[in-house]
Amino acid sequence: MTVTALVIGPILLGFILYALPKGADGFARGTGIAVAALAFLAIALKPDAPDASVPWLARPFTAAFHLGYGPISYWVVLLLAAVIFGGLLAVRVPRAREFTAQMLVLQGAMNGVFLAKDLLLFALFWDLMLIPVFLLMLGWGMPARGARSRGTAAWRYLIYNVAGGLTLLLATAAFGVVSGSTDVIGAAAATGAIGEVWGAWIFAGFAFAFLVKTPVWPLHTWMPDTYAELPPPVVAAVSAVQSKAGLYGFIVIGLPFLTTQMHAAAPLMFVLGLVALLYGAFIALTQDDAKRVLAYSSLSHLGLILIGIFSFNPIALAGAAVYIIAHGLFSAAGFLTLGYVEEREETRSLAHLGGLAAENPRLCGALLVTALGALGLPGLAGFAGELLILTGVYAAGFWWAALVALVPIVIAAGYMLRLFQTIMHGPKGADLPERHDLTWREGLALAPLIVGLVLLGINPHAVASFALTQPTIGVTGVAGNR
Amino acid sequence: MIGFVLLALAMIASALFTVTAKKPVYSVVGLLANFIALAITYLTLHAEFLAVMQIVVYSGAILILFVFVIALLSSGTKPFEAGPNRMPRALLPAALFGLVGLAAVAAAVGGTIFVPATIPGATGEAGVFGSVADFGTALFTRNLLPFEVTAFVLMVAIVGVVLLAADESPLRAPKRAQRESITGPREPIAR
Amino acid sequence: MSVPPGAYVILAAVLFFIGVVGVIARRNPLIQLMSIELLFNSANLVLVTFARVWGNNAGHIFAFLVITVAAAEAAIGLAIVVIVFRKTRFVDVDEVAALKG
Amino acid sequence: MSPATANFPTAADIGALLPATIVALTALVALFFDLLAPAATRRILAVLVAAIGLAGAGIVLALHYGDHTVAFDGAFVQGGFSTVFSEIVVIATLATLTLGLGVGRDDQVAGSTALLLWSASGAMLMTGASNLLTIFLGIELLSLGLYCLCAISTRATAREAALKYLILSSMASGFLVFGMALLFGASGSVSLSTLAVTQPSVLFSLGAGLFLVGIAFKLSLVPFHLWTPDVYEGAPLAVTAFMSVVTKAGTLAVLCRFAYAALPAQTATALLVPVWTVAALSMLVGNLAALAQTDMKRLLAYSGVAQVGYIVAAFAGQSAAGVRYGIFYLAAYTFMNLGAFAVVVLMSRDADAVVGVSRFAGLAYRRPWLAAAMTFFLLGLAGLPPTAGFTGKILILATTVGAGYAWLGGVLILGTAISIYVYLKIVRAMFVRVDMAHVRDERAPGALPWVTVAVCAAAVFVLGLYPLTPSNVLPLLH
Amino acid sequence: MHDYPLLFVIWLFPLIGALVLWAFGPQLKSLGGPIGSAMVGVAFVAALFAWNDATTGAGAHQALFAWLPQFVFGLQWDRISLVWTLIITGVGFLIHVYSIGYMAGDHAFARFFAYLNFFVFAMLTLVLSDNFVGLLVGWGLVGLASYLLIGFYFERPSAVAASRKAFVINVVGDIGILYAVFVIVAKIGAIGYGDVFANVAKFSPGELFAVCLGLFIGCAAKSAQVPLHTWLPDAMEGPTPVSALIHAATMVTAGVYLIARCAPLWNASSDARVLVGSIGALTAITGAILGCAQWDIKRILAYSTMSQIGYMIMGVGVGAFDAGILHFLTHAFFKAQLFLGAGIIIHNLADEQDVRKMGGLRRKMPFAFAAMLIGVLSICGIPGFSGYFSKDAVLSGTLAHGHPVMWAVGVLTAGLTAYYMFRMLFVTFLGQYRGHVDPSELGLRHPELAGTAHAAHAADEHGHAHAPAWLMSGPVALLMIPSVLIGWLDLGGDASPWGRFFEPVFGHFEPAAGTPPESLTSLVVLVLVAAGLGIAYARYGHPRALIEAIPRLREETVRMPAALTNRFYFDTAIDALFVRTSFVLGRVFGTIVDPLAIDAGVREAGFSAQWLGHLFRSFQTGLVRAYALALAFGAACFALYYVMIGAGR
Repeated sequence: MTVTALVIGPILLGFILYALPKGADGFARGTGIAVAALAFLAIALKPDAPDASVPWLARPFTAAFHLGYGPISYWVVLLLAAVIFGGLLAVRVPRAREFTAQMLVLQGAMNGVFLAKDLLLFALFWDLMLIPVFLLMLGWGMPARGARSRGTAAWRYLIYNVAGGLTLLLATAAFGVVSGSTDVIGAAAATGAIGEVWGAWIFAGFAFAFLVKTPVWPLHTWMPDTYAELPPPVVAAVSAVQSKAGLYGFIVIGLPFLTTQMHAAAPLMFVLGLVALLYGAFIALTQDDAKRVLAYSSLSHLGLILIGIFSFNPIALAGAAVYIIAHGLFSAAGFLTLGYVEEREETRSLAHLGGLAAENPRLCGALLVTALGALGLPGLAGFAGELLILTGVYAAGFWWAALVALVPIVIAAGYMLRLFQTIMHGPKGADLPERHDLTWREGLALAPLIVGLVLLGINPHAVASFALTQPTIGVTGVAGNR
Repeated sequence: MIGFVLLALAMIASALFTVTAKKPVYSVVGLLANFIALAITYLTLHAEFLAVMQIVVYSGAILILFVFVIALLSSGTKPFEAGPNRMPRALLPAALFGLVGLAAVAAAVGGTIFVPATIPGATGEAGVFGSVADFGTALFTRNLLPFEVTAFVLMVAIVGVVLLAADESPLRAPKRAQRESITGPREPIAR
Repeated sequence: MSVPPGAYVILAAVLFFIGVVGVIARRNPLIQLMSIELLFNSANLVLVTFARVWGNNAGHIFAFLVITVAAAEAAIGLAIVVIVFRKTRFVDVDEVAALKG
Repeated sequence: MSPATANFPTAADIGALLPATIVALTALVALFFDLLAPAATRRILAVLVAAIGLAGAGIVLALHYGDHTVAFDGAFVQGGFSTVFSEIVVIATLATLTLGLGVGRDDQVAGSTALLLWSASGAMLMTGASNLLTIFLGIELLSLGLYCLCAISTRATAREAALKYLILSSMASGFLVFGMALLFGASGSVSLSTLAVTQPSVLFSLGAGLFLVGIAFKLSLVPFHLWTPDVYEGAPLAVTAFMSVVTKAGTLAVLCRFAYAALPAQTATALLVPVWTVAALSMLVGNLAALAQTDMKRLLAYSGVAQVGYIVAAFAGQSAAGVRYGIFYLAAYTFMNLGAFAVVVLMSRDADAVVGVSRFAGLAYRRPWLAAAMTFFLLGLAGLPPTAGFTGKILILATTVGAGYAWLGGVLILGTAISIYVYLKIVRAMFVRVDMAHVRDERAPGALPWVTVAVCAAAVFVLGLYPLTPSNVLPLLH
Repeated sequence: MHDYPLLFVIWLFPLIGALVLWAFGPQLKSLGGPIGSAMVGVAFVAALFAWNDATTGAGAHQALFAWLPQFVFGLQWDRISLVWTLIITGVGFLIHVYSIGYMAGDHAFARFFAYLNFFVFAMLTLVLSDNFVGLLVGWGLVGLASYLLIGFYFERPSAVAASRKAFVINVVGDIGILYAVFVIVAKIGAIGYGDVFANVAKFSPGELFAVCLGLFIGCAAKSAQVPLHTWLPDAMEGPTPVSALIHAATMVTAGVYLIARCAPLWNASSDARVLVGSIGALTAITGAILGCAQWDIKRILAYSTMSQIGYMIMGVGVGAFDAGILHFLTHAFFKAQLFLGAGIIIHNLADEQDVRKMGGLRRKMPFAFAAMLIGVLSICGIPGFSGYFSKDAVLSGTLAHGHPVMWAVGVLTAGLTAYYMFRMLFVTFLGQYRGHVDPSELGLRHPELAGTAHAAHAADEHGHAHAPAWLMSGPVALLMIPSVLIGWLDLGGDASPWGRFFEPVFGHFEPAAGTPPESLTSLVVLVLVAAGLGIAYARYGHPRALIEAIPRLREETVRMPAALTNRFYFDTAIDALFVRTSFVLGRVFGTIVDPLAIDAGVREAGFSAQWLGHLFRSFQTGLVRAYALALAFGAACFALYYVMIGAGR
């Protein structure tokens, strides 16, 4: 019941809000915030909500509207609720009614992706969640000064991701035909259910979709533009949650059902992940658009998670799970904070920004915590993730990968401090308007994320424990006898 | 055999004349010749009723229609003048493709042996294969459905032509035009 | 029957061929329509031939229907030709190419 | 089969043919009422009569649903999938009526409506036609009406469309009939069931080939599609909508029956390869060509080319499932397409307007609901959730892949990828913020198309998501 | 081991203080200082109370939580933790108090103390943790604290740059330790000190060296060992008390702590001992040489710190752990005292830091002079002062462990130390006050000095609402006592209380036969120290030298060799090798590879799709005959195929 409501509720409400008369902006915004908050409470208070399942297709393969919490997805939807809540609470946009409506639809769709226990349903929501982002970018996009015209970025976002979505579709159909059912996510891993012949193609289909969505080098070029142009609440949601869909897919679909193919692809994935790791870090070092710095840092960090997943080591897997949430927390907080900065100073070019700390200590604090979380300050969630992933990768025998992966940690310190200090420190930038410090709304929006960052850093076990239990241990067992 | 060859030559010649003639009127004549030859061929094939139909319907109705329209259109100042040819080299590929098709048919025919059924009785005898009686029985029993459908096909033709024609006559008041549509110009087709 | 049926079919094919070329090569809509009539007639010839071969008068029925349809088609076609070309200066299908792309 | 054994049609025969008959006769009723009706009410009256007739036919069909009658000595089959195809035809015709209340001026409406109904009855005849004569007559009855309907407009382009349609379609009919003649020659019979047991020969395969040329033309599969955009663009809006669905429905039924029931088992696979090929071509070329279009009707025409490609792909391998999913997608396409057309109608003064894609600029900020509906339909056509288009695509993919035609599935995906550009280009236009100054916004006089929009949207959504599998709805193929 | 909640008091009180001050700083205003000091004081007292529990047996332990089964956290309370905790909280407390005076009136008064408290908390985390990951956490947090405090005056670009540099270099150290953790977990599967040290045998020599190397990279970055030392001099951008606490007394000695803590590993790996010992020696001499070339009083002290830490690392590196720790202890006191003394001077001279512009301060600030003098005597190892004992212990330790070269370097360094420390003392306190002499006459062209001094003026000219003097002099006075006396603990070698204190931890070490006696070391050192002192006096202290001080200083400034002014080009090299390279790579990737190489493919695909679209469009000529032709073409193709199929059968 709860899970169904989590998916259907926001979408329905979204359409209802869309139907409201023009004037109802304030009301719509309030409703949106309330819905997000309710969702958050519902998830947090009822972690053991039962699955909901309604039969769907019977031929050519069985499929069902099957929704339910999984070990990772539970935390992801919780995170998403927090992000949406914060985004709607903090940021004021024109035409708030339509905006809120589409945000809610987005939330519902993403919840669907992560709660779907049926592959077909997963694919359905996967494609569905692209649409609101596309529309939001068209209607509320904020291109940087001198950037290409609005719509270009939206276009790239859509083309890339729909291409991925289609291969996902094909792979899903093939999976269904071959295995007879798509209602498999979270079920006992029937390793070898997919034959060698089909497996390769099916895995290719899934992998392409997942890599595009994450994104992983070299399929990432849609991402910086998109992140830079999306309005803060949306980019927070997209970078925090949507970008995890691919990695999540690797974990819940790849590991249990396409194990052999995953192992076959591991070397390639390691290379891609490492390249992304370094590549993103280096570029982040030199970007002038603050949001693009974060975007490229995401590219780097997600590459790390990819490595963690493909090392088939329980510790690394645990780390991946932790880092999935951790990255969600600090990237969401980061984009929101940068949103505040841009809202105040009407620019996000590091060349123009500077010295805000003197007037806005609270804003400075928020950005500092975010930056520290992103650069993996020991004690925060990011560090826990990094440490576990790399330890696992090293223990799994990929010592070289672990060594290479250490370098970006230093670079991360470089670009994150560059970002933070250029905005906040130094002499006050010229022709920057004087603005009030963080409002309580904005603070409240960030609070859950920052608290989460600390708590998860102290106790990653909550998120990671599943990795040390069945069935993934079986998978790593396979990895073991390599 | 000789007869067939003569007929074939006549048909091909008339057909060629039809498609190559300068003026549509000549084409009509050519087509008429072609139809007549075809009708005769039908007779050699035990299809006397069809031969009659061929003459009556085609030569009687359709060709007259063509003439009618030619007359209607050439009421203009410069009848049937053609503009610049925008596909001057269309003939060659057309012929090429056509020949391919022709070759295909030839191959198909060459590849099969036909054992013609023996028909009791000669053409013109009552009740024999292809006679009116034989044809009628078939038409009104097993093939009643197609026959009924043709009625509607003709209805479509009538109403359609009337609509188009009515559309063409700006002088006529709409109401009367509609009246006409049911009663008026049925002649061209009914004839 | 003395003449081999194949001969009839090939004859029909030739007529058909002529018809097709006529439609493509001629620009006068009326002649194009007549070429189309040729197509139908060649088909009819084949039908009648095979009706004779199999001794099955379904072929005759079919040919009859084709004739009827051809009549209707000619009627409508001519009507359309009239309304299209009444006002135009040339009676030439190459002149009506406003729709393209 | 000598005349002696011939039997006059029985009540069963008539009953089987009843739906088509009702539709055909309704046309006469409409014409008759039109004589008596006062000028003011002719339009509404004609449409009303037609609607009632169609509704009746629809109900009768629904009653027929599931049963299976071979009527007129095997000339016509009622039941099986023909019922569903007929239903689609009826629904599409009804929808067409709501778009701008018939075609043409007041004094033409009765006639045009009659033609519409006769065309529809022709299509319904095709759905059940199981011998060559019936197929031929059905196709012609359908086409003849459409030639005229295309021309019913004061625009020169409409007449041009009619002329092109007439010449090309007649030529294609020529090929069709010639092919039928050869088939008759090879089998000595005109009934499909006999064809299926004939000894394969060159004559037979050539006949089948020419027959399929005709069919491919009516389905406007590449390379026989060239007429489609011109005719769709020229014809009045309502007629285009009608053509885009009804012609396809009828012809698909014929193709389906021919592919499944009329081919000798040992040669069927080889004989159908060209069909899958042209289907694949259509998916690619249709979508690519649609990329460059600026006129809405034209764009939908090309998209139609591609969509038919998808449906035909479903029949690949003649799997029993394939026909179900093909029909399912056809139904989905019907609703999505008609819905889109209804939106276009709502954006134009009358049912005979030309609508450029540019007219959609910023629509979301002027008429959000219309934009939402259009977005929904376009998403459906693009095969994105939550629409029947998505489900249909999944099913077609599954069945083609399952039937061993994975390459066809791949092409389908590729085509869909291209089509995303096509459809979402319009969505983008609708949602990008523009200055409304230079956008001229027209509105349809009546609100009737809204009904179509609503119904179609509901249908697309429900077909897409409701736990309903086509295999539950459609009886097995007879 | 039973839980020991008292540790929470020691550990968490500073954190509570930090949070309170951070949250309510603006409201608390001037109360911030006392509160912050009190929190640290409480921790100090608690630590004193807990003394016995640390010294009895293996000490006390407090379990915390577990990340994963492999990663269990806890607090550990033994002799090593005890020593460090006492220094951190004790010296920390004094410096807190001092800061109340020093920072009085600063606009971010409370924030400063929040940071200081946070630092103490982080440092305690580092030394109390019972496992490597916990240590790493503390390691990173102290880095953060030092970053925040170096960049405390964030309006100064120089301060911002310095803080970033410090942080990044420290992260380099962090990944070193991270790497060690990989190896440990992969090999032993646990991170607790106890488990690791119990299983040292499991490591192959290579792995063991790898672990030690990783750990030492961490130490090098944190304890400013060559070549990762470049951040330490820049770190003097921070307020003076910060320099005293973090960059002299406590944080920079974390490396010493780590190596002492990991004694079992070092004992097992001779390669590691050589490596660490020699790096320490190298650092000691480098720091000393560079110390001779500085004019900024705080930088002189910074380089001396670096040099002294070199001693400590050398000591613990070669295995003379207790000696190294002793030197850390004494250094913590006298170096803190030196910094605080310097702080008094800087404070009273309105943030003037250039010794050339001082001079003759002996009469102006007698107290400061006394403080500095004692500190200098102690650091130079004048017999009787604490530095003497610890330095000798370290040096003789190296000799005893059989590293004569290191010994020689260390002895040489001792002489240099005497020279540059007294140089500082004389130039600062003797002669005439040169504050209002035109800088050009002194040959002042030192960019960063000019930068800091002026920016400093700009930063807090209102920083001189002079707080009661005792707040600053009191702590200094208190520090004098240990900086003189603490060394005596070591009187008597192994029998000394110090030796006995650490015997249970490091065991008893019997030097190889034939090693020269400790007295020899003392003698040599004394001679060299005397020499250094003499030279310094001749150049800067002698009455004749004092008369012509100004031209002399100018000459020296101008003639200073470039290698020294550029600090042996360490910064230049690092900048060129790593920093610039990264930025270049980033630009190449971001402006060339991304848009042109990767994106191009996609864009081309899009374009070609459009192009094909137009191509197909162009087929639509609108000519009905063309369409008919296409129809015929298609039909021909079909016919061809079907005839073939038919014939093929």
